[in-house]
This record gives sequence, C-alpha cells and structure tokens, in this order.
Amino acid sequence: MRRDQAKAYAEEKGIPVREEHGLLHLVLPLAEFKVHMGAFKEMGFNYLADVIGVDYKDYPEGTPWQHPERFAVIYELVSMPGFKDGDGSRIYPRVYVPEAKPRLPTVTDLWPSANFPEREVYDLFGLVFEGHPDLRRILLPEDAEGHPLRKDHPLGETPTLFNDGRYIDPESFRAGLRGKDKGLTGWRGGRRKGERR
Amino acid sequence: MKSYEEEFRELERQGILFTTLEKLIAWGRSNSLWPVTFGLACCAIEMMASTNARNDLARFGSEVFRASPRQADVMIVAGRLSKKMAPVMRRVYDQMPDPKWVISMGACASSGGMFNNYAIVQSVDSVVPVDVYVPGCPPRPEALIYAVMQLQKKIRGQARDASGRKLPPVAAWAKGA
Amino acid sequence: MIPEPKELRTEEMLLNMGPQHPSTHGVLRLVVRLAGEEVLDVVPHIGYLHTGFEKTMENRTYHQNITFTPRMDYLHSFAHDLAYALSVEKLVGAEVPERARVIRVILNELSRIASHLIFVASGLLDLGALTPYFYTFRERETILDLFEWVTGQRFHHNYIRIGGLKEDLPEEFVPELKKFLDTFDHRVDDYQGLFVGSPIFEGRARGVGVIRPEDAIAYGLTGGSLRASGVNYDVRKAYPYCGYETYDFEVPLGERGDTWDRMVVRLEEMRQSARIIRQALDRLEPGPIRDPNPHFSYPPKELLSSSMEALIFHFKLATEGFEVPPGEAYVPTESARGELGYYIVSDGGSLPYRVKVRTPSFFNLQALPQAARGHFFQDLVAILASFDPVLGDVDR
Amino acid sequence: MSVMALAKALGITLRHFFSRPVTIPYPDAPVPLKPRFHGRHVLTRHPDTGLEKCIGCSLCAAACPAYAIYVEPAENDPENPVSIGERYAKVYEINMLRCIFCGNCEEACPTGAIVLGYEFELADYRYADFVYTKEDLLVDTVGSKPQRREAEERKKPVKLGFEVPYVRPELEGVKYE
Amino acid sequence: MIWALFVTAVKALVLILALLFAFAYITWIMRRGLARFQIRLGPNRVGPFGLLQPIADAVKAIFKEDITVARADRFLYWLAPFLAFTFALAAFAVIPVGPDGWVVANLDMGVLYVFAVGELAVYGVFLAGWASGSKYPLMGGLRSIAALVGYELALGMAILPVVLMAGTLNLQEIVEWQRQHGYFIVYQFPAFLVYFIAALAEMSRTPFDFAEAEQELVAGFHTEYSSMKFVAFYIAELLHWIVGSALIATLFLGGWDAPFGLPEIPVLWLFVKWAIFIFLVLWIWASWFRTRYDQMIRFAWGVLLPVATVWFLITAYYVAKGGMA
Repeated sequence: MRRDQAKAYAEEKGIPVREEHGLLHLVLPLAEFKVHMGAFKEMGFNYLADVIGVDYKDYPEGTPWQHPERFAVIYELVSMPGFKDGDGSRIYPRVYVPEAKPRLPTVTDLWPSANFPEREVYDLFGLVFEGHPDLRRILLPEDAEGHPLRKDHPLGETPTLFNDGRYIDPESFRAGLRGKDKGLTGWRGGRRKGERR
Repeated sequence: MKSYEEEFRELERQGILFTTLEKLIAWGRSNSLWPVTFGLACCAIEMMASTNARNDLARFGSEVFRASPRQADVMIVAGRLSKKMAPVMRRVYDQMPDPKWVISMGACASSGGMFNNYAIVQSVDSVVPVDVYVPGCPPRPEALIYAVMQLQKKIRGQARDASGRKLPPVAAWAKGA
Repeated sequence: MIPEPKELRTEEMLLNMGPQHPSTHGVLRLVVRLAGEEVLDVVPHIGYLHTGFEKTMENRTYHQNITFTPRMDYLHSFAHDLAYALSVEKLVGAEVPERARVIRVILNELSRIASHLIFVASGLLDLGALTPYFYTFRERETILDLFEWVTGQRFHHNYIRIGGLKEDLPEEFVPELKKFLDTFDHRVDDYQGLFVGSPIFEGRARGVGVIRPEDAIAYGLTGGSLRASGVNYDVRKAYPYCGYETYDFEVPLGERGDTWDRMVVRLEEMRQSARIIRQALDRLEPGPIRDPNPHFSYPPKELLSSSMEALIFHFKLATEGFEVPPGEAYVPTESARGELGYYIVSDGGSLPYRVKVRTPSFFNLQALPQAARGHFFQDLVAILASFDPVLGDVDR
Repeated sequence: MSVMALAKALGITLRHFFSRPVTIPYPDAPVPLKPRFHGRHVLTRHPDTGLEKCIGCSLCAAACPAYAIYVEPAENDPENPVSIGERYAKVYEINMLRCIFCGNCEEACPTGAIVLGYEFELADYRYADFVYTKEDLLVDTVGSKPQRREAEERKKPVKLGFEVPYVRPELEGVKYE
Repeated sequence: MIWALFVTAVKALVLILALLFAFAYITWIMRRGLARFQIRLGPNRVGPFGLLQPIADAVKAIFKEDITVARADRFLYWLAPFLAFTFALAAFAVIPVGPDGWVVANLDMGVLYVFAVGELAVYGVFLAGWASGSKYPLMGGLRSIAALVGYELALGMAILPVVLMAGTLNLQEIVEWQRQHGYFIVYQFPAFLVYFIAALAEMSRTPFDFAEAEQELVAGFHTEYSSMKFVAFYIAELLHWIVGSALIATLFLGGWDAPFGLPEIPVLWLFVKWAIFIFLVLWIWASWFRTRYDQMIRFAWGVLLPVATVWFLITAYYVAKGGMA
C-alpha cells in the first residue's frame, strides 16, 4: 500500500504523522514542502483531490491538535484506483503558513488540477502560491476586499425584518452558541467547549 | 405634489387610463409574457420544471423563454444573486425593452434567504424594481405559475397591496426609474 | 496605376460567453478565443454564484447545516446531505441503523437518477433537441413526487439527520417507488432511442471533446466524465460507504472519452441506479431509523410530555445544537458529478470550525479548455454540457 | 443502421404525440400534493380547549437556519389563558421571504404548535406584506395573505389550489376543503 | 390591362392577408403541435383553446419599446427585417392554389422566381447579423450565408429533373402536368428527398437551424432585435416554412389537384397537402438534433449534390429518349 509507503517515508524524514478517523495527516515543513510533495508524486499519488485552506486563528488550545502557525494548507493526495496501478491510498499532507509571510510554493507543476483550488485558497484566505500560472481571484469579484474565510473577516449579515420595525440581528441572536452572550433566544449560555478566552 | 396614487385615480376617472385600447394592450401584455432565461441557482431548476410537461407554463403564453433579453418581457430572477453577478443582472435588465417586469423567485432572490452573508445580494429589489415576490425555497412550479397569474393581474391593473393601495402596472414606472 | 490589393486579413475574435447565456448551465462565464468558428482557447471564469456556503456554515450549528448542504448541488442534492452527514457521523461516532442506511441508498440513487435526467435533458437541448427535455422531466417529476412523499420537499430535502433520518418512510412510498421502477427502464430505452445511433448525434458527439485518461487524472476529473475516459473509479466501489459494497451493480465505462461516451455512460448509470434501488427495496426491513444517542438525536416527540430528561435534551439540541469532539474528518462519496466530500474541522463546539466541500464540478471544469480546444464553437456547448457542471457546485 | 435510428426517433415522438398529455392544468385543477409537503406554516390550537399550543419558548426561532421567526413571549393571564403553558407568544411573526420551508421549526417545537401546512400560493407584490403575523398563521385562517385579500375583493371564499390524499396528524384541526 | 392589374392587386392583398392570418395561426399550430409531441397542452388559456394567443402576442409586440442598438448600422439594421419579411412574403405570389386564375402571378418562370426571391430573403438574415454590430448576430448571419452556399445548389439540382420532365418552368403548368401523368413524388422520389432535405435547410428548420441556434448564439442573427422588427423576422421565418411547404406540395404532390378523384375545391387540396408538410417539418423538429453547420455543408456537397446530379442525368437521358414527353 502506498499509504504505508508514505508513512514509512515520513518516519524516515522525521515528518510528524497523525492518524485520525482513518485519515493519514502528514505535517510537512514549509521549507522542504515541495521536495516532499515531489516525492509523494513519485510514489504514485497521481491525483490531487483537493487543496484545503484552514485559518486556525480561533482554534482553541487544549485539544489534541496543535497548530504552530495561523494558516494551514491541507492537500489531499490519491493514488487513483482504476488508473494504471493505483491502489486507492489517500494521504493528507499539510503545511503551516505563517500569518506574517503568507506565501508557499505552488504544486500546479506536479498536479495541474491544483490550479483552481489554489486560486480558491488565494482568494478566500489570501495565501500566495508562488509560481502559480494564473493567480487571480476566482470566486469573488476582482475588486473585492479582504479574504472572507479568514476568521477575522465578518460574515456580513443583514438583519431580518419584521413588522413594526422589529428585527433579528443574526450575530447577536447566535451569540449564545459562541458562549459569549446569552443572545436573543433567551438561552442562558455557558462557555462553548474549547472556546478560547 | 400629488402622490402617485392620486394621479393614478385621477387619470382613471378621466378615462385616460384603462380605456378600451388600454385594456386591449393590458390584455395582450398580460397574456404574452415572454420570460428571459435568467436562471441562477436552484430556483432555475424549478423554473425549468414550470415549463415541463407536468406544469406547462406555456398554457399562459409564456413558453417562449427568450435567450435574448431584447425580446423578453419579464425577468424571472431564479436563485441567489451574488454580488459578482449583480451588475450583470442589471445589465440584462437594462437590455430588456419597456415595459418589463421582474419576478423575484424564491427566498434567496427576494431577501437573501438563508444566505445572509458577504457574497449574496439581500433582495434583488436593491438592483432592479421587483413586481412580484415568490416565497419558497425553491417555490414549487405551481407557485411560480401562481406568481405569473399575480403578475397578469398586476398588468391588468387589478392588483392591490395589503393596505389596499392600487399598484401600478409596472413597478419600474412607479419609482420614476 | 492599380493599387496593391489589400492583404486578406483575418482576425481572432474574443467572445464573451456568459455569465448569462442560455447554455452555460447557470452563471458560468467563458471567454472564448475564436478563429472563425474554431475554438482556440477557453478560459472559464467562475464565481458568479459564489454563495459563501463555507463561511456561513461555520456560523450555523451542525444540525442547521443540513439545510445548507443540498443547496450547493441542487440537482443531486441528496448526495450533499449524505456526504455531510457521513463526515459528521465520523466525528461524533454515530451508529447509523441498517434501515436508515438502506433508505439513504434508495434516496441517494433516486436523486442521482433525477440529476442524470436533467443531464440528458440539458445535454440534448444544447444539441438542439427540444423534446427529450420534456420526456425526462416527466420521470423527474415522478421522482420528485416520491421525494415529496418522504421528505415533503421536492429537492431540498432536509431529511438526513446526523445518525440517521428525520422520520420513517410513509406507507405509500414503497408501492409508488415500485410503480416507478416498473416503467423506468422502458423510459430510459426511449431516451436512448432518441439519440443513440442517430447520425446527427454521432456527428456532433463522436470524437468531440476527447479527454485522454492521463489528462483526466491530471486535470482532476471524477465521476461520469472520468469513467467516460475509461478510468474505472467510482467511489461507491473504491471507498464504499452506506453499504454500497454489498450491492451488485456495474460501473459503466467509456472507451474514447468523447462527448458521446460521457452521454452514454450516464445513461447507463441511470439503469444501474435503478438496479441498486431494486436490491435495496428487498432489504428494507422494519427497524429504527436513527441512532438513539440523545446527545445528537432529537428524542421522539411522544417522550417530551412524559420525560423531563428528554425535554432537556430537546431544548439543548434545538438551541445550541450538539458538540462535536475536536478533530478533522473527510468521507469521499460519489455524487452524480464525481467525488464529493466534506472536510470538516471541529474544535469541539457546536458550530463547525471549518467546512471545506470538495465539489466535483469545480474540478471537472478545469478540463474544459483541454477538451474544447480545436473544436467548433457549436461543439463547445455540447462539450460543456457533457461535463455536467452545476454552478452551485462549482462556486459554492 | 443510422437511418433506422432517425426513423426510430421519429417513431418515439409520434407515439408520444398520440399519448395523453401529462399536464395538470393548475389553476383549473388542484395540484396533488403529498401529505408531508412543506408549505405555509400553521399555528395549531388544542382541539379540546381551543388554547394555543405555542408557549413562546422560541425554540423554533433558534432552530431556524435563516433566522426568519420572531417570537416575543409574555406571561399568561391565569384567569384567561391564551396558551397551555405558563407563557404564550405575544408576537409571533414569520418573514415568509426569508423562510426556506425546511421544517426545522416544526422539528424543534416541543408542543407541536408550529406545523408546516400545504399552502404554497404565497406570491405577493410588496416585501413588507410577507411578514405573517400570528393572526395570519393561526389555524382558523385559510389561505395566504394575497389569496384572502382577493377573496375579500370578490366576496367569495378563499379557493385553495391543491389537494392532499390525507392531512398529516400533526396538522391538528386544520381544515382544507 | 387596368382591370388585370386590379385583379392582381386584389389577389395579392387577399393572399397577403391570408398568409398573415396563416402565419398567426401557424404559430398557434406550431405551439400546440409541438406541445403534443412533448406530452403537454400548449397555450390554451387565452380564448377558447388558446386561439387568441397569437393576437395577444401581436398586441404585445406592437406596443413594446423598439430598441435600436447604439452600435448598429442604422439603415441596414432597419432594412434587414423589412427585406426578410418582404421576400419571404413575395415568394408565394407564383404558387397556384387552384385552376387558372387562382394564382397571383402566373409567371412562365415561376420556379426561377421562387428561387431568386428565396435567396434574397437570406440577405435579410445576413444583413441583420452584420448591422447589429454585435458578435453573436454576426456569427448567426455568417452561418446562414455559409449554409446557403451548401443547400442552394442541391435545391436547384433537385428541381431540374422536375422541370425537365414537365418541360416548363411555370408552376401552374407543372401542376397541370401532374394532373395528367401523376405526381412527381412517384417519378422523382430521389429528387423529392434531396429537395425536401435542402428545403429544411432553406427554411432553417431542425436539423439545420443553426443560424439562430439558441443554445450557442443566444438568438442568432436577431439577438439585437426587439419589438416589431423581431416579429418581422419571426414572421419571415415562419413564412419560409409556409411557402417552402406549399412549394414542395406544388412541385411534388400535385399542388391544388384533388387526389383519388375527389371533388376539386380550390385552396382546400393545396391546404391539405401543405398541412402534411407542415406536420412533417414539425415532427422532425420535435425528434431530431441540430447538425453542425460544417457537417451540413459537407453533407450538401458530398451527398445531396451528387445524388441530385446523377438523378438529373438519368432523367435527362430518359427525357431525351422521348419518354413521358
């Protein structure tokens, strides 16, 4: 299995490995990120299924997961079953990107299918993929400001209107769930588990 | 400054509005509403379904979904309108010849619905004047047909809002647009 | 003196197709570079239906999010419900009872058929045939009626719950479904008769928009479009979920990877889906339909008046939802368009920390320029249709 | 044989030409809805006492993914109670344009007060007319706001455009004729 | 002389009115007929059976805002629908609807006239595409010209054997010939097939309706036209269909001749035969796809033209030998 192969490779190179819910996560260092990705491609992970950006800014401490930097980009690599000798292995290498210098190398040269998803991560998180052939905003208008999936970007809700000027402001309505305020639902609240003070 | 309502009544009294010819025109217009294909999201599928064999919007003379806005009378905004799409939609609307109507189909188009966020225009009324709103997510095809019937009533000058005010036959005219 | 004849000058034309165009299947914008009618290059511009699903879902409880998922892919909406539920179930460790799994399979396959019916309808409409649209929509209406019996909605179901289903099937559902299945195969034969073998269709689809398997893998194709290129990858077989491994069905494969194959593969998939439904119907045994764990399942309504505990759980679930242990999960599923999965990051609260949807259309669309280059403008429309993109699925 | 395939296509369409149209002529014939259909909400009453079931707990508002429900509770007068519990909903409003008819409110309601009914003919002309108050929702009210307005103008009872094989048990006391 | 002119004028007027009426109701027939193929009802709510639907459409179109696109070539933009409409209408002038006198202009070169006028009508389409100053209409116009080059030759070639056999270019006389000897569809079946297929292209009906292919060209050459100008195109398009069907009925199915020894009633029998072709075209429309325009041209040059030519030579040989003269 290529999955075991990748795991052995990670152990050999000193890459932290974590298995959870059947997914094999590998935390690649940003400096040698491209080298390792190339090695995985060599290994037979011929298909890039997804590029996932996560902003761990508000992620609470005290959970089994620790995140050294604010942003993470998670890649989903598949050895495509049904194509050549693919065996269906999946690995989830990830790389942490610091907030101060949100740049990382692109993998579009290894997997052309990374084109759109990398643009999406650029658009929604503001991470710059160096060497990407066509790094433009993809989902938002070209002139949009900010990167909406960052945790500090507001959701931008408008109140729901009712008769006689009554309204529901979603953010305060939901505040109970965030454990910050009791909110309009009248729920007494209580700290959200894992919520960072 | 007379209100629109007063002017409307006065004109009606004087027989300027809704003379026989006006009635004929209103009849023609209301029975030949050609929609422009403006499908955005889920509602577009129900809009398609409203023309299918089961529901058959064609019975009302509205089967000819015109791809070119120049030949259309009514724009059915079917689905959520993103802020990226809003200028395009306004442009399509501007390309339609007068008189033109807008049906805002579904929760997202009418009010933003559940997508109360940075990306979606909360109510297309902020982009184009809306004649009829259709709630539902998505509205059944029959609900759209009901909306078309409501619009026909409006074009014939028979429509009133909840406070009993008579509504102008074209929403765009009332706002001085 | 006779003036020099002007040089015969030709010009490339840049054509902006969409975002509001009859055959872009929604609000896709294609900037097409044309030499006469020959397509030199296509650049897809997406995002005109960007709805901010992922951000909004971070601000709704896990339970409320079930209403968001189907609205992404409004054609095969059940697949999104299912994929989302599977990922969350993995995080909370829910046990889905057998009956619920069988019902999920039935509804998922019905929804797939409904989606493929639209694919056939719109695909053939783009080739200039009006009538198949009306025939396929007739069957689609029947399927939507079946859904209405079960979920009360035509395609935004809100029927799946974490750990099972909202409520059991109504009595009328199974006989109605059987009635539908009895006629369905003949109807598929009808659609096939309308286009397969027709020289006009052959001319329009054979050898048009060819994607070789290597390109398909490189550009991230999945689903029917990939299988048309001959790659045998179906998530239902490769990473079975919901007990798909126990059903007997075939994965139709294409040989050439052209528009023709992509059309016919999906037609055959409808037959296979009907076959799965027939098998699932035989397995439909009475039983519970939800994981009874009160931490994430609403207690039965009857208990509310008698049990204080049930009432407390009910209030807690309705107001704050349930808390999901921290972790990250992803379950690949097969939607009508390809591999679909929800990558969910939980921080232990009742709102997901991050939801990333791996939507198949988003990736499939990348292969479009590759397929369309060098073909006629008239074929571009057919090629696009054969990829079966759903713009809600692309833009999210 | 390719020419045979063309002929076959002709044969299939001709067969359909002579089959019965599947159209349901909606405004003339009722739409056959299924018992679980999600239409306009109904606030039910207790069948025996006639008291409102709603106790103003706001669970529906909290469960709503579109934030379309506004509930303002008040204490019941013990002499002359409005509802069965300690409290009742003084204000109960649903913004029908925001509402996506998902049924989460019904699922969250501990007393079975808010139930989704069948009415889907809700299309109206003005945004402000889509806030359905308690009076519009309570079980005795038949028809949507535009339908009732039209019925009043014509002095006729509200005509509903659908039929169901049977009414769900949750819709206690609701009468659709 | 004056009297003859007057009669012609009256006849023309009656015919124009009849054609416009036919047009209005062919839209109704088209919509209802297509609806039947598509297992639905079609327009039925405006007046009894929806019979007032065309009138409602007309009323609406007349009182619609007339847009002239800013980038249009104004004169041509205005001229194009006029041309398309006029020539489509003019083609009917030589088609006999009954025995002597039941024709507007009994031209000796009726067949040539029909061809000339029919080709001029394409100018309307092409000019519209050019004058709109927009890309989609331009492509639509170009396609219609490209297609014209394809089908027009085949059309001409297919009609030659008929002319040879009948020995006349006068449509009335062609009908007379058929009354005596039997219909050309029997003698000239290959020519009929070629002619019918090419005529589908001339009428720009499925499978050759790519000039206004809605799916890729938005609305083809009339994308930028609104109100009455659009209606003019719409009428022209349907008139092509009406005239084309009438012409086939005249050339190959005996025109106004009563078949099977039934009583002769002017107009009726042509109408019946015409209706057969109207239905046939509708049927094909409901059943088939649209070809690609290069495929159609290849088909026209590679199949239709050779078949027509060979058949023409066979007929010519037969006629030269003295058969059937």
